[in-house]
Amino acid sequence: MSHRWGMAVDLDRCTGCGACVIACQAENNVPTVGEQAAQKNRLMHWIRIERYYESEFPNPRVKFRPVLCQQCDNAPCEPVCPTYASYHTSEGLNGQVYNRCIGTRYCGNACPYTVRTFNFFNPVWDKPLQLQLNPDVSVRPVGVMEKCTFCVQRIKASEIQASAENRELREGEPTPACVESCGPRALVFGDLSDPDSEVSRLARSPRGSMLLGELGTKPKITYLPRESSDGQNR
Amino acid sequence: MNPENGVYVLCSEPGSTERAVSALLSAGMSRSDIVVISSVPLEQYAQSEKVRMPWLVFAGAVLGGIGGFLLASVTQKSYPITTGGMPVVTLWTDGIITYELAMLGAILTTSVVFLLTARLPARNRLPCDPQVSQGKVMVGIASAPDALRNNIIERLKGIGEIRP
Amino acid sequence: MVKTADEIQRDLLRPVIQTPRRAIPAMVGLALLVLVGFSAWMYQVYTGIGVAGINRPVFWGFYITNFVFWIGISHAGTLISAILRLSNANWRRPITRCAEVITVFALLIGAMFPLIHLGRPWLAFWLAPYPNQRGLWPNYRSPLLWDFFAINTYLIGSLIFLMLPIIPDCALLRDNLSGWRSKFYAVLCLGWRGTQKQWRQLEAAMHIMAILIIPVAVSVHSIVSWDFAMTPVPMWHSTIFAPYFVVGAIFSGIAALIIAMVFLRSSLHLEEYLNAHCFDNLGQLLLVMSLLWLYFIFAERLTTWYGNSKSEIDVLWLTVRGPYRHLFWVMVFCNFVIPFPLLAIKKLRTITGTFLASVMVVIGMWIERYLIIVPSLSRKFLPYAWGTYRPTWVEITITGATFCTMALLYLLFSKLVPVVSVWELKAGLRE
Amino acid sequence: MDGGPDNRMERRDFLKFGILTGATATLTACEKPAQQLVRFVPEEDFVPGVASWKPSLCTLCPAGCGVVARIMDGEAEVVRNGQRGTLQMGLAKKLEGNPKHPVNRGKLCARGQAGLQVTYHPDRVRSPLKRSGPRGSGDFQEIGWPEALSEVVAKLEELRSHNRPDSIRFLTGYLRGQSGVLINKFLASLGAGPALQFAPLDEPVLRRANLVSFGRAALPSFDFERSGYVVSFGADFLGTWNSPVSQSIGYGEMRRGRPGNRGKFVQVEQRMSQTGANADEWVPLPPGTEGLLALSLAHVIVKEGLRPGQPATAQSREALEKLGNETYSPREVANRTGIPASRIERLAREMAAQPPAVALIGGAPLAHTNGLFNAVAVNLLNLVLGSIGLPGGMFFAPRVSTMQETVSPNENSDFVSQLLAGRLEQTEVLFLHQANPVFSTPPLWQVPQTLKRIPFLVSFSSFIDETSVLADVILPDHSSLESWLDDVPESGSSEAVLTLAAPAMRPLHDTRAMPDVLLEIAKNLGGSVSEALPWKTFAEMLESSYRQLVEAERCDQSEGFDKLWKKVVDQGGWWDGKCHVPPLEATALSFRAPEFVAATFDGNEQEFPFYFQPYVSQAFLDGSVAHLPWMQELPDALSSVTWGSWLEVNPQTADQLQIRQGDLIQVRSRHGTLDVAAILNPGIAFDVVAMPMGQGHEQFGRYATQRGANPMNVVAPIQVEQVGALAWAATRVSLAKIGKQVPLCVAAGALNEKEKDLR
Repeated sequence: MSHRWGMAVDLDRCTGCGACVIACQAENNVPTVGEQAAQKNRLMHWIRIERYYESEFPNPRVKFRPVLCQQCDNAPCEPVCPTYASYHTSEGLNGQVYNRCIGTRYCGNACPYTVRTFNFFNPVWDKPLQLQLNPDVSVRPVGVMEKCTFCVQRIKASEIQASAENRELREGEPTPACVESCGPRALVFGDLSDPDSEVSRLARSPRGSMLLGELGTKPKITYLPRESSDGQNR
Repeated sequence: MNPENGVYVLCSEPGSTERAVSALLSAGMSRSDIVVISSVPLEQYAQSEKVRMPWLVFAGAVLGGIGGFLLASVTQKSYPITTGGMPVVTLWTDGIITYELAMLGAILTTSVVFLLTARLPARNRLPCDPQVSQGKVMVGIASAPDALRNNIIERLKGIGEIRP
Repeated sequence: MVKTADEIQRDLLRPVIQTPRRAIPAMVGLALLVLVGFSAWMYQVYTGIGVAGINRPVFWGFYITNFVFWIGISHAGTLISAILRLSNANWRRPITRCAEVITVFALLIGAMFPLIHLGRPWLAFWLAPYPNQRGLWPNYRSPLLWDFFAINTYLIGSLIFLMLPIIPDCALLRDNLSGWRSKFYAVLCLGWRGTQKQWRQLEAAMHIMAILIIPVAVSVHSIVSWDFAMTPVPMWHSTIFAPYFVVGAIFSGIAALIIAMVFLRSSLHLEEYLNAHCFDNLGQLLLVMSLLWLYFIFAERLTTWYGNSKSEIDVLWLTVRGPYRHLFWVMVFCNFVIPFPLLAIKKLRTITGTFLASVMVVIGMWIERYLIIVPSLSRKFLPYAWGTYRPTWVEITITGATFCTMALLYLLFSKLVPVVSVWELKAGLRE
Repeated sequence: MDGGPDNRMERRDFLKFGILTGATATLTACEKPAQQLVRFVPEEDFVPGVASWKPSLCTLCPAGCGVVARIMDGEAEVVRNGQRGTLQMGLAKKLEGNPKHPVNRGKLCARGQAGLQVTYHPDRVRSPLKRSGPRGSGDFQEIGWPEALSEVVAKLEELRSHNRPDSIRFLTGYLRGQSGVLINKFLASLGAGPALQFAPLDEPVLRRANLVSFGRAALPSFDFERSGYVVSFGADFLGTWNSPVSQSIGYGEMRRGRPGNRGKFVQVEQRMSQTGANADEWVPLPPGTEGLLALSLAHVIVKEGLRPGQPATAQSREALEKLGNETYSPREVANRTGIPASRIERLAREMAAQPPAVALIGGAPLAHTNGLFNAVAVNLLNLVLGSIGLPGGMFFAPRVSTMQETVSPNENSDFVSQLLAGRLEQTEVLFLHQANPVFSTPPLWQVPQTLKRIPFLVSFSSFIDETSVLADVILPDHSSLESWLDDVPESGSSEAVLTLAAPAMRPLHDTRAMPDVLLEIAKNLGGSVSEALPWKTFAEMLESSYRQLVEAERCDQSEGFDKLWKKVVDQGGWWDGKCHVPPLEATALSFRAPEFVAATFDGNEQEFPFYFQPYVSQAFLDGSVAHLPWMQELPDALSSVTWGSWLEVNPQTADQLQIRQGDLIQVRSRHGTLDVAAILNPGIAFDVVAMPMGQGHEQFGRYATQRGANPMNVVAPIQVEQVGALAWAATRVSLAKIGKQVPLCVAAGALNEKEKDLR
């Protein structure tokens, strides 16, 4: 049976430590762009931790929110691509075929979460840093859009492994790099088509909500908000 | 018919054009044989034959539209692409392609029909006289039957200079 | 005073028969500027699209602005001349051709920009549906594909619409020139003689073309607007966009036409033909469009403001009050506040008046396109991902070069073919 | 995985052959060096394209997390006995937490994962270097290992012959595990003094306090999984402090691990840290008064008899009586801290009502002049809360008797006190290892000048940094992935843990592991020295140490030592698997009653209106990982800045000074100035300015050099009373606009999520 990969983000666990950001960068050969590009808002991270101040000193409140591709069931990025570079995979992921991309950047505009990144130049790794590149993930050339894939290479690997041992996938496999690294287990990944998986249970939680759900994009990521405490300066 | 048989008269002012035409008629030529060449359209001498252009254009539009629809829908099917259950063909968007190609069909038909009916590009079947561009009007017969030839020339004398 | 057919012919053919002084240096100068722009583009292709100022989230900037702008300009022509032909307005005769020329060239330039803005321009042909080994077929759900078809149709259509009435004038040139030039035009005129049959077919064809070209033009700019309206981006995702864009397009188109006419009449001594009467009429048209434009932008902003959804209101205030407010109010002044009196008051609706108004409108409309594209992108839904946009020298150079391209092409054309249709003017005398 | 000896023999021949053909090839090939590369014969067996995971150890911070490295084959440019060439070898592609490791349980922080880039860093020292220019010029020339070693040996010989072994010193960061043992054994055998230690991230004040309170100079561990209430006094325990990964894991469980029972978390600090940002309640107070608040909370709990039963010794009873003292009554403390008495009482009652409650302290509160008071006060609060050595409370990780855990420096081995006592003056040879004191000490301590006065400096550094640039000889160490490692995590685990790692991959460059180099030097010195260090390699030493361990711990040896050794190597360490929170021995609760001492600050309030608070940066720690591009480009949790450093100013304060975000500010203290860009931070007190440590390197690879500013340039050289550690949070500064805007890389497009920014 086909899977429906999804994620749950428990903001009450997330500490904003940034481990997921580097985990993703290392796993997916996401280039570092350097200072000049960073000044121009050209960071390439596939997952970012949004930081929002909600009030000021002496009672500052901060909200952290990891934002990655929401793998929408009804993704605005897909239909607008003239060359089917961004398309819907049979497992419901928002795929991105780098070789088909001609760089209209239309998908980037259409995505309400601004989680698609663009190769404004050819990526460079000062030798011998290129040795760190993950052979399972292609390196993207200039002019190509890229985005979070839910570590599709890991998904495929464990599916192949499972079929080799002719068994179903177990809970906890596959695991994207970001989820793997998350200390407080704020990120939970799994198969939404299996009602008993942890992610399904969290997705059903009354705390759960979708990011920008009102846009009708039907994201596959559920956000569980942080418990707001009353205890400020009674 | 060979160009040598053509008989024409150059008229400098509207009146003479009128006389030339009547002269040819009286010489027994039918209106449809008479050729009036001018540097601007002269409605009164235009043969009142049917213009079928609109119908042809409409046909062209229909063809273009059908072509557009097939291009958009059928050919997509012939290139199977994984879309995870997302539609490949949507009528709404095919509508746009269909529309654009229908208009293209109409436009192309128009120009083609024009070229055909106006016999363009043309071999030099008819004489070409720079004076026409100076505003003169050339009236005559594309190919005069040898029997009538001299008679016609007779009648046209005095209206203007005769060609060839 | 009314000119005779011969005078008309002499005046109008003069620029073609003997090259006007100052034309050659002007052409060379423009050509150089175009070359500069082109090399800037090549530099971008070589180094990577990153040399432009675009970033995340502002993935579209100057290039798409220019695309919309030039496609808008292209509505000048054809639409005006088509409408005027159908309504058989006599004052159309001297201006139809200048208008149609603008259309063709503006379209060519506008259609360049989607290529220029691509991340991998060398793969642009993947947009075209043709049997291929990639096992790929373009996605007809993408508005860019619609653009591809609409622009092609419009380009072919307006080209034919321009060429048909040129044929008899080429015949004229054939007869008025000698040597190779005469032969050259003999080829161009396809052996046109001027029999009444030909004349009749020509007029019939032009009539049908005029009917066809109008809906095409409308569809083209509607589709350009849908490039934006189809995405859930604040203040893009709006049903008003199609008509809004079409009106804007005609608006800027007329302005461009007026500017072109002013240059033509002075440089080619066509004062008697492109006379105050034409400008007065066009001025009134421009006035109507200006009011329509105001109506549309008001309707658009009112709905947004009243709807008061967070993301949309963010963008609205960003443009009206925020960092973009200066541009916004410049736009309002250029598109309405200044043109309105110039065009509304009969005394001011002189050639200079309409010219000034038109320059304002062209500037204003360019800014409008910019303000439609950039602020919305820089303020999408998640504030953490908000950004800003600043163009680089590459974008500015290329943009500037396209205006030179327009001027150059226009100059070359006016040297090749009488920019005022001789036979139509002559025919006009008889009424 | 290597085949039998004969097989290996065969390989070596291949290798020779490979080089030969390569050489001949170069003779025929044209002169381009690229074409002179030799292709070596692979040294190991691997299935192309198939990944294997090998255990290793993260050495970037003292937490000592176990990691696993994903190894896949690849083409690398390497150096083998002096010859450059390409080699098909197993390469580390990704670092992740070791799932079996009790400290980080399969999780790993951002820095730990970026550790991969240390190995592949383009600016690594690729072969031994000899200084060719004046000290600090950075001019070095490559030399071979024999030459380098003979130089060092000669120097040592000379000193021993002149009978001045005491003039040989060794400076390192942490002395932990067998490498620590080896270093000290080496020094002892030479007759030199103990190794000097300099570790800015270490918490000497806390160690001292724990020694005072519990008789153990160790860092504490916490059982957050089972805590009901956590009060943290300035400790960034989710980001950088102590054992952040294990603490984060516990934190997550405390929040959501027990349905219906969400633990509450209160953070006490002046500048909202990444950890503070997660607090349910954030309590700002004047710097240096943290201890008072802690005691006041304890005071309330005792007064109102809310205290759960806890065995108490005579001293601790006496200490509790002292708590009754009015100085610690909420009213009094409210005056000093500005926190309403009602709030103090409320917090105290909440704590008592949600047991088990635990308090911890770290960071700035320990870096005030009265840091020791603050720390002891928090220990006392824990005593009052009854959270010591009990589930949900604080405890000390169990020890393995035979293994050397972190040696807390005494005044003979503490670099700073030795430095300030002028004891380094008569040093002739100084070995530098894993320490960059030039960068992490205030200029007034004159570390570079002192080092320059030492005739012979030997560095084991893999990078040219502010300290190693002064060295006469650099003997580049392997990266952690290339070498045998062992470590004894001091905290973060409730079971005894020893981490051990075999090399995850072969070395890339012409480098050697520091312990092996020491052993080789000893061999060359011969005599008593080589007798004292009988092992041929460090790996051998490790193995023998584990033999002792097996004896001492009376492990089941039914399947023989080799099996057990293999298991240890395969799983990346040894842990007893008995998971428990060990109760502290009775002696542990022998408190000395804390005497309140007020914090003093350098610089008067009128001239220097702002408290200057450096903090350990989320990306760079103390600056030791600033050279990794991934870290440079990781947006800071709160400021979201990349590729730079900044000064955090409260927006209201900024308004008064007409400072806008990005303005270049001159920060001036009595001891120095620095220029840095301003960032508006709504989470910082009006009279406090904060700045991340770690940037402003003079020398540290292409990604960190000359980037941002180093807060140490303004930090006053004053010390924590009774401890002597640098009180880096005890400086006052003034701000002045320079009138220049700096293009900061701020990732966040907005401060908040509402219609408009907060101000």
